[in-house]
Amino acid sequence: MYCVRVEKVVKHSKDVATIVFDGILPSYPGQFVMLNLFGYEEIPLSLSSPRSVTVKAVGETTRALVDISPGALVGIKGPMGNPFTPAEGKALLVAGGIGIAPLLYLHDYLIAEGVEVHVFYGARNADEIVCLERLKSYEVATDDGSAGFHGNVVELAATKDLSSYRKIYACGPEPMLKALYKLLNERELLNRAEFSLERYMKCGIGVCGSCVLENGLRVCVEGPVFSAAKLEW
Amino acid sequence: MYCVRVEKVVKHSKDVATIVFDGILPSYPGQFVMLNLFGYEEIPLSLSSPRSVTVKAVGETTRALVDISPGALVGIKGPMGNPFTPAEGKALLVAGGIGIAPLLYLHDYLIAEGVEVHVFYGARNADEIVCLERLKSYEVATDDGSAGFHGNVVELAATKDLSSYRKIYACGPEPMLKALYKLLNERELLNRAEFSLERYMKCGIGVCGSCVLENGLRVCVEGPVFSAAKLEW
Amino acid sequence: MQETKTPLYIRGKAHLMLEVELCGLKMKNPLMLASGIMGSHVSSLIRISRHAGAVVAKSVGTEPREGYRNPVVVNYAHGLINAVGLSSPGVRAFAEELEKFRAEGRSPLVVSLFASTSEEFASLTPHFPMADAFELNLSCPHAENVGMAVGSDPELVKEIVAEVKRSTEKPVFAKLSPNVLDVVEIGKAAEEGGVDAVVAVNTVKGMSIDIVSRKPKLSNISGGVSGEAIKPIALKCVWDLYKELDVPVIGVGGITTWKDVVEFILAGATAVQIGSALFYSHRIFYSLVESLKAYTRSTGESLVELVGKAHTG
Amino acid sequence: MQETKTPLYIRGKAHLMLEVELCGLKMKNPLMLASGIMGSHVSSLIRISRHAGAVVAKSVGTEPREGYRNPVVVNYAHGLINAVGLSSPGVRAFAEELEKFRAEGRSPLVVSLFASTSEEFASLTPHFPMADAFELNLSCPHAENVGMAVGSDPELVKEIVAEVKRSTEKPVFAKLSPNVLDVVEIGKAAEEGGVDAVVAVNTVKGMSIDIVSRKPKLSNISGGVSGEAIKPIALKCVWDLYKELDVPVIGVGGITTWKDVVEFILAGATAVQIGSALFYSHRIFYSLVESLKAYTRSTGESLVELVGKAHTG
Repeated sequence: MYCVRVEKVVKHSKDVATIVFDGILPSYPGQFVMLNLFGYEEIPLSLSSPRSVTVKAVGETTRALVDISPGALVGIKGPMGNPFTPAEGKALLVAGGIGIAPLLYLHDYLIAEGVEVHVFYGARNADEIVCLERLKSYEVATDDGSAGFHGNVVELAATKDLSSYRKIYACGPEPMLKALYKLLNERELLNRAEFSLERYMKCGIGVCGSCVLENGLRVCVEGPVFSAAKLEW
Repeated sequence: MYCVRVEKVVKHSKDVATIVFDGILPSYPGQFVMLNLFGYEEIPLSLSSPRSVTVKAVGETTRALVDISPGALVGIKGPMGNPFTPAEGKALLVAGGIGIAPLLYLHDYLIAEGVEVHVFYGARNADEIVCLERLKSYEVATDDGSAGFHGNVVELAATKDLSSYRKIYACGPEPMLKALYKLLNERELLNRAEFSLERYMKCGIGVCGSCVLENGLRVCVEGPVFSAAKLEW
Repeated sequence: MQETKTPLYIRGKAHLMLEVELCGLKMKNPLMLASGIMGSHVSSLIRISRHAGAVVAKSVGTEPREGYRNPVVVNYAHGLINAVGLSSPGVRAFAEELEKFRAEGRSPLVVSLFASTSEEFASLTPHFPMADAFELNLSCPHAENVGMAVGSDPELVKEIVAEVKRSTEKPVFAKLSPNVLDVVEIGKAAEEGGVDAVVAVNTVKGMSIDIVSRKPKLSNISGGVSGEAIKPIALKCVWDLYKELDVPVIGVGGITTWKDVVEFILAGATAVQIGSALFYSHRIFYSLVESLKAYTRSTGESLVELVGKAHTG
Repeated sequence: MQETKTPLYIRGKAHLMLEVELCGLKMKNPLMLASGIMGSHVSSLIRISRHAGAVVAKSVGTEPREGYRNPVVVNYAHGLINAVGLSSPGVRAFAEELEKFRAEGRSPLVVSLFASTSEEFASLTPHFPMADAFELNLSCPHAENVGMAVGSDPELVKEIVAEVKRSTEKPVFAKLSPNVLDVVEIGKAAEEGGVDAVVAVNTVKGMSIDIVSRKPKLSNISGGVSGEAIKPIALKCVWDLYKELDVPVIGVGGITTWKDVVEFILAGATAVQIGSALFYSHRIFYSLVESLKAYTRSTGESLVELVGKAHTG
């Protein structure tokens, strides 16, 4: 563990903020850090850029982190985990809720690499949609129809021809990923897809076993990004 | 510590042998190893080539080592210590007794580098002169006059013009080195000289402090090769 | 011990070179997954059992237990320091979790138990019909009333082992702590209680402080050191226990390479446990097995022939 | 503690940032040479005293003692293992050796003593008029009848300290072993005996085996582990002793970088000892001093202000 200082906090909404560090963490999109909020807990967070995490307040620690003041020190382990693998040509990013975080990093990375990137971004309502200004080409879906497509993001994807995307990257709640898995399986596109998974995680470095999947693999070491085709869902 | 196997034992006399290992130890001339003769002791020995030590039986352990059988395993730490620094042009090697060991390695090394090497090699008597066949250009001195110059090796050196040697390397008993120091000091050649020193040594890695000199430096780490000019004798 | 000098691999029995029988457990190799590592879910235990000679599940007690807040593990250049705090779903839920091992596990399953009293220890064994053996955690260095708290008193250790032995016919191992004046004293107590093997050692008490935030890195302040740093410490315990005890010794502490495995076996370990090394490689069991096969081929000796060899060598 | 908030270096007193007073010893920095390292000859002690805040000589007993056969030290990737066996020229010869320190030493000299009884300990102090303090070796893990053999019994520790205190007016430090169930118990006993400071810790019992020759690497079979490997173990002892004792704690065990020094000070060490790190660099004291100066300049706090800060932080 080492310390970094919080340089800036960008509040996207009451519950979602991007915490910008005072230095770059050498990393690839899809990797995560174990962030230790002193006095609270150490939690896994996907990087939303080489120098930030984007967090939603869902518990005591994430609440405190969203409300953190610039200048505060936080402990960092990592960046760790397997990143997304790069694409060529056209790429699709499918985000559900705060699952947008690692995809923001991937988005910028792919654009810089000259990839043509499109994003499907779903959330419960318009208020939960954040950082749209960073995205070059996107369509939004909301469960309540308060913005964009009325329905979830997989339903949105189902209305489209996905065959032109050489790579499909997704991050979001597991039910969403499972629905997307089914859709891509039907369209025979599963081998183009990479999913970033979440599990309750303690150590983050592969020893405690908290985050193992049904296949015995660890989200923190063998993941968090997995080839969708290998998930046996 | 790691193990090497004795490949060959070359007996030069009843009491002096070269123990050849079954592999090369990456090293420079002047470096030593801590050799652990299992069942006996671990002792410091100068390398006489990248794959050998040349030993004189003076105690229980060295006696057993001189009489070791090919195929036996010995423990090795190192090579360690500061080596001789290379010369250009003409170099003089001054050896006293078993002090020839590191100078044999240096001799071959310098010859390979195109240096013109001459050796003054002194011993108590002709029986103690070994490995002459490895030397390209040499003069021998014996205390009893049984071979070469009658007298010690520094007395031999004193009869010569030493000013043409760009480097003077010496190894041997401390009284010999002190006499040589005096001679070179008188001739104002001290800054061309490097001496390899011996001290009772235990750990060989700089922590036990057994081998420290009067100036507080350790033979095993700051030596065994020292610039003669820095010795303050 | 092999009577004949013809190496097993020449007689087409290369796989036998690593085989070991430990208190009646037939193991394909002497490498066991150490308790606490990857041992909370049956899925990882099953996966690891493909290559490991045996797997030890994470310690379980009578009741669910949350463990400490994160951070519970920190790594440093020479190993790990952890204070997970014996987090566990409790005996019922964990027994259910492990049930699947019966059908899919590929090597013996050892269930690790923690408790505060001998009765509590003994009450746990009937819950685990799928277990091939039990390991008593007498050595966790950072939990109250359990682990070392019960494992540093020889009389209590003897009583616990005896009580557990009465509760089950399966082999019982006692996992010992190095944080005592004399590990042999505790090992002997376990032996007097009827233990089938001792496991040496659990982690060494330690901690780490972050100098920027000026706070201990673990939420529990201190924890147990594991990994390569403690290998010489564990090896010394194995050496001493092998010398003084009659029961087999299972070595654990910093074993990372095949050379470490051989070193522990030479010191007297019949089997070894691998824990922190999974931090470096999740294929550690596979790669150790392949390396050990190559090693036994090169020497022509099976691993069981090497147990304790450095004592007589 | 500094009352003013203007950093010392701004007030032209940069050298004060590292200064520490330890039981009346004025030290230019908190870095002490640990006993047993480079401490047999006065020439190396003098040389090291140029940069070290204090030096501790190698332990000396009443009689000359040869120590173990070589090999007495082995290194591994994470530290050293040694069993030198308290080799010593004996009290008379060593007192003579150290005499020269009086004129040429540049920092306080601590003389380390080993003995089997309190009387024997006390008989040694009058021989060393050049000593500024004494350190009692209650913790060497690999010698018979001395070191840990006398240092793991609280009653005996208390008695030894009390007896030595009666023999000298100089400060007396007790060097403790981590190879006990509870280092604080021993520390408290030393405190009750009137010790001026405790030194934590000596080496941890350990060993290493060469897998080719299949023999222990040390002639004594086992020895004590030092170096980076044991840093978390030593730090935990320092933390606990600082919390429970009133006397200053001197930290030792694996300190290699300036960060380690700060870590030990934050844990509660008033001073620290450096030993195995001399294996990595003979300029270690010089480079640590320069690094610590830079660190104190960056934070604006003197090192004494940091003692124990991680407890309250």
